[in-house]
Amino acid sequence: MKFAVIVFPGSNCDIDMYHAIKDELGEEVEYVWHDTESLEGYDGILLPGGFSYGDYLRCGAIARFSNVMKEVVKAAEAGKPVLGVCNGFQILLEAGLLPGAMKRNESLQFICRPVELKVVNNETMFSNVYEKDEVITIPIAHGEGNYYCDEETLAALKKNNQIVFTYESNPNGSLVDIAGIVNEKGNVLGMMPHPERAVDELLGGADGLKLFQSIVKQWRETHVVKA
Amino acid sequence: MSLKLEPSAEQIKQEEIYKSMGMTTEEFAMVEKILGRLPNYTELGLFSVMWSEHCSYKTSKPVLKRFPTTGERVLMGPGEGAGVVDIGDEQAVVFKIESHNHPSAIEPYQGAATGVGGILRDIFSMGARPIAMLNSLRFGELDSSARTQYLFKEIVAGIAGYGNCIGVPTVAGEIYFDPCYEGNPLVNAMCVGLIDHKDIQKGQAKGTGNTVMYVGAKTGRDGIHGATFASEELTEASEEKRPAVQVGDPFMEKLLLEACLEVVKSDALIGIQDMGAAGLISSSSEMASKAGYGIEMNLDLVPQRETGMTPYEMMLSESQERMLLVVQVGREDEIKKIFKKYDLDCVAVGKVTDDKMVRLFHKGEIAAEVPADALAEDAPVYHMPSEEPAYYREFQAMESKVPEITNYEETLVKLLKQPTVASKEWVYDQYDYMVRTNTVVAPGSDAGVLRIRGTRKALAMTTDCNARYIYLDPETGGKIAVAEAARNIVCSGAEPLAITDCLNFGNPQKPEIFWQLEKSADGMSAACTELKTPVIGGNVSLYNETNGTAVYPTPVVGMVGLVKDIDHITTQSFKQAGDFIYVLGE
Amino acid sequence: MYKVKVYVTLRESVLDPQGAAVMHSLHAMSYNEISDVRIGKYMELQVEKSDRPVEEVVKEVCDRLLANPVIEDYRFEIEEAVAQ
Amino acid sequence: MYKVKVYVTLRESVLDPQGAAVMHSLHAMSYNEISDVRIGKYMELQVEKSDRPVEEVVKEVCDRLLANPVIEDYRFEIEEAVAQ
Ligand SMILES: Nc1ncnc2c1ncn2[C@@H]1O[C@H](COP(=O)(O)OP(=O)(O)O)[C@@H](O)[C@H]1O
Repeated sequence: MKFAVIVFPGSNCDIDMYHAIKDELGEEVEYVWHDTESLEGYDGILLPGGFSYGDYLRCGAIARFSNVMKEVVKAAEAGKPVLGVCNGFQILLEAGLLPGAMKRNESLQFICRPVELKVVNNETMFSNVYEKDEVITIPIAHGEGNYYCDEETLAALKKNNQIVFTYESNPNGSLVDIAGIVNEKGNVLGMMPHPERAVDELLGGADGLKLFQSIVKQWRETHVVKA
Repeated sequence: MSLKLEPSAEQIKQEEIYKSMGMTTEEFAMVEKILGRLPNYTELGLFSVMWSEHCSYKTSKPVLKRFPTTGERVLMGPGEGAGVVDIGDEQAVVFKIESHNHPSAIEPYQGAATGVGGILRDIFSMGARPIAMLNSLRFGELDSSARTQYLFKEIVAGIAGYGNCIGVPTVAGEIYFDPCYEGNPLVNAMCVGLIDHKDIQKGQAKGTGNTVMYVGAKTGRDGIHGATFASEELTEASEEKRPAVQVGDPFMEKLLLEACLEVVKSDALIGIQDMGAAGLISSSSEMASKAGYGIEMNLDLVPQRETGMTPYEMMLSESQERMLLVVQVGREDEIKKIFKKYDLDCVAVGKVTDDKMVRLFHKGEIAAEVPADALAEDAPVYHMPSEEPAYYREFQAMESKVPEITNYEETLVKLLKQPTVASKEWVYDQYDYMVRTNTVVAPGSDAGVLRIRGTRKALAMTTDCNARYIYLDPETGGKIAVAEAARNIVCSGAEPLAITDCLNFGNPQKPEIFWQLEKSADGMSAACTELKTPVIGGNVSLYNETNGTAVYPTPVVGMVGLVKDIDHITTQSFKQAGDFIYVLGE
Repeated sequence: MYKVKVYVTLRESVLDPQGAAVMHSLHAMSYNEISDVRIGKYMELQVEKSDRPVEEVVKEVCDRLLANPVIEDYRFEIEEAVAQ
Repeated sequence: MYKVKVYVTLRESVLDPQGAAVMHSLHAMSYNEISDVRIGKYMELQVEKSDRPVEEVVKEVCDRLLANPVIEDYRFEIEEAVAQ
């Protein structure tokens, strides 16, 4: 499987994402600069964390107008897996690929620490290797991860089982403890915690690896002709 | 034109305008002698900043000479942007610590943020990729005033804001609270970078005819030092226009960082230097002087954020996120192409000359013409008188007394409640200490430890300084500071390599203060010699006083150590019940 | 040329963590007469004359970039300015 | 009760990285008629009547908390509002 890590000016978790895929997951991966016109040839699209365009105005607001975002939208429509982590999640929200918006953390402070998440939906292409309700530890590092949407949207998220990860202990004020959601089709996931930072025991844990393995598993099942 | 409002050379001399720029009559006479004529207003400005303590180390030079600065592994000692130490496999570690005390006292968020930005540029202008940040902070007692709490909160937020955005993990540091820092907090930031030997850059302007290029943010009127400009004489309401505080743009710096690290791979690049304190003039004159050449610049070409800037303002501006490059003539386009990818300004503003002069053109006229060495090298050096303070003699004469403890538990709880001793989680939770996924030991242990990807090696790093010890006995305290850092490194499983230091002291013109400075440097030197950890760079911040009272002498030590194998990394916590506990030492 | 002032505020139904924090500090400072604080953005744009009506341009820019309709409202004022 | 609108802007020569980034992006989106963007804060306060004149309270609050005089300027407007 071949992944693209989209690099926006100001992305800073691009390297982490790249190495998680290449070194720990063992799949193919390439960096793709924000002005690229085509994402053909990539099977999975990864939007890494960081501060695209300094997070000026609103997080992700400027990045979503990059050239490459038109291609990301196309890839999402074509059903390819699209994962946005942290700033990547914020960009997906601004681009309208996922519903809702981010507000500043309730504490108004940036928070960096490992947190516990519950896998509330293990039937997505991003979570199928986890157990249902499994509690995993993945680090967060953000100043604006306070997820918000209106009641109607929330009802829809619940009804379609779009909430994938919730915080065990809410760090930022996020609505109903939401840490990660998918789109209705289930192929676009946005999450504030950083699975790519949790792929190596040396750095404190590897609970994030299963997320990437889930993507690969699903892809193999649909794309690789069984012998 | 505001230029016309600048005082004439004669006026400067007669009305002693140089004094308002912090220059003495003797120093002014030296300038007159060097030039063989009176300096104009711009030239006076150049001398006044380049000969300021901050740029010239005119009072601290004799003290810094005492430090051991060489060693088997030292590839580059003090003098360049940062020191460089060999760590094997053709790799090296680059690090330096720097103060941003005064800006942080005025505008804590931006002061701290631009402190982080400045030290980062020192590291990547060497060609190194910054891999970690550390900081050492001092405040008044936390419960003493709302102002102290505000400073604490904002300074931490400023460090976090800049470091997190640019994506360099902040992995260690220290914080002390003491009444002596009430009016004058200390903000020292350290950056550690990693480099391959072949990429090490120097800030030099070599080769007649080569092109001088300006890259990064546009120049504005920010940071032209309050003490070094006579604003009222310039234009009315100019005060309004010249905030002494710079605002940092970490996004711009992230682009500059990535672009510079691409540029250093090009053999078209001859020299590169950060425009830090005293901006364009310090970078240009130092690059020329170091290489034994001169530099000519046309200031009309300098990218400007504001209109009507004078040569004086452009040369002294401390706008952030800028670099000066020297590039092989004819190959400018290769360099421009790299900066264009990041949407950064990259403009040829001048060329290297062979006459060792810094010559500035503005609107078709020569605005300044000064020997580069005179600015960068020939500042007067002062040997300050030094005197043992009375307080020290008193302390020495005192019986040492062991405090009586009746209830151990209560005393322990009390101690743990001291903000200086208590957990600093509230602080480091705001720092992204994991970004770039190399942080093996996060804040909360003895030293931060980062693995070096693709090798079995890791680097351990710490900042330490117990200023109360140094106040009580500067020489012993200086030794203790280095030894504490070394213990933190060793306890992490690393071998200490070298140190960088930031000497935060009061007014050196007071003999007692100068004595503290000398003695603590002696103590640090002795410990560094013994531990084979040379001083490869550092920074001096003097005049840390409020209402005539100095802060404790606070020579912060930043140390880096090498872990040969990641299997050797050790952390502070107890691992399992039943393990033996040993106490080492006396 | 026009000088355009744009005000972006959080929608009324959206809790404003920043406003809440500021109000909290104000009460801690004993400004008890202040009973509500909402924090938004104030932007000043300089817009040159072009073939499109300035209102149209500004509205489009607000809808597309300057405000996020999911949580924010905006309004703007346009003043004709003298070019310098 | 009063409704108070406070506008906080960066002082003229202070660098505005946000404004610069937004302008850059607007140009990338081909809004070339927009020649300058400065971004500040807009706050709405609700102030109850008290024994001190509202102007005095608001000015004090701006000086002490809402604006940072080292890099920012502010102005405000006071409207009498009907309590709901
Ligand atoms: N300003 C800071 N920035 C980052 N980490 C810090 C800072 N201050 C303290 N720490 C971290 O907190 C931990 C405890 O610090 P401290 O209370 O000073 O204890 P000690 O000096 O005994 O290690 C250390 O790991 C240190 O690196």
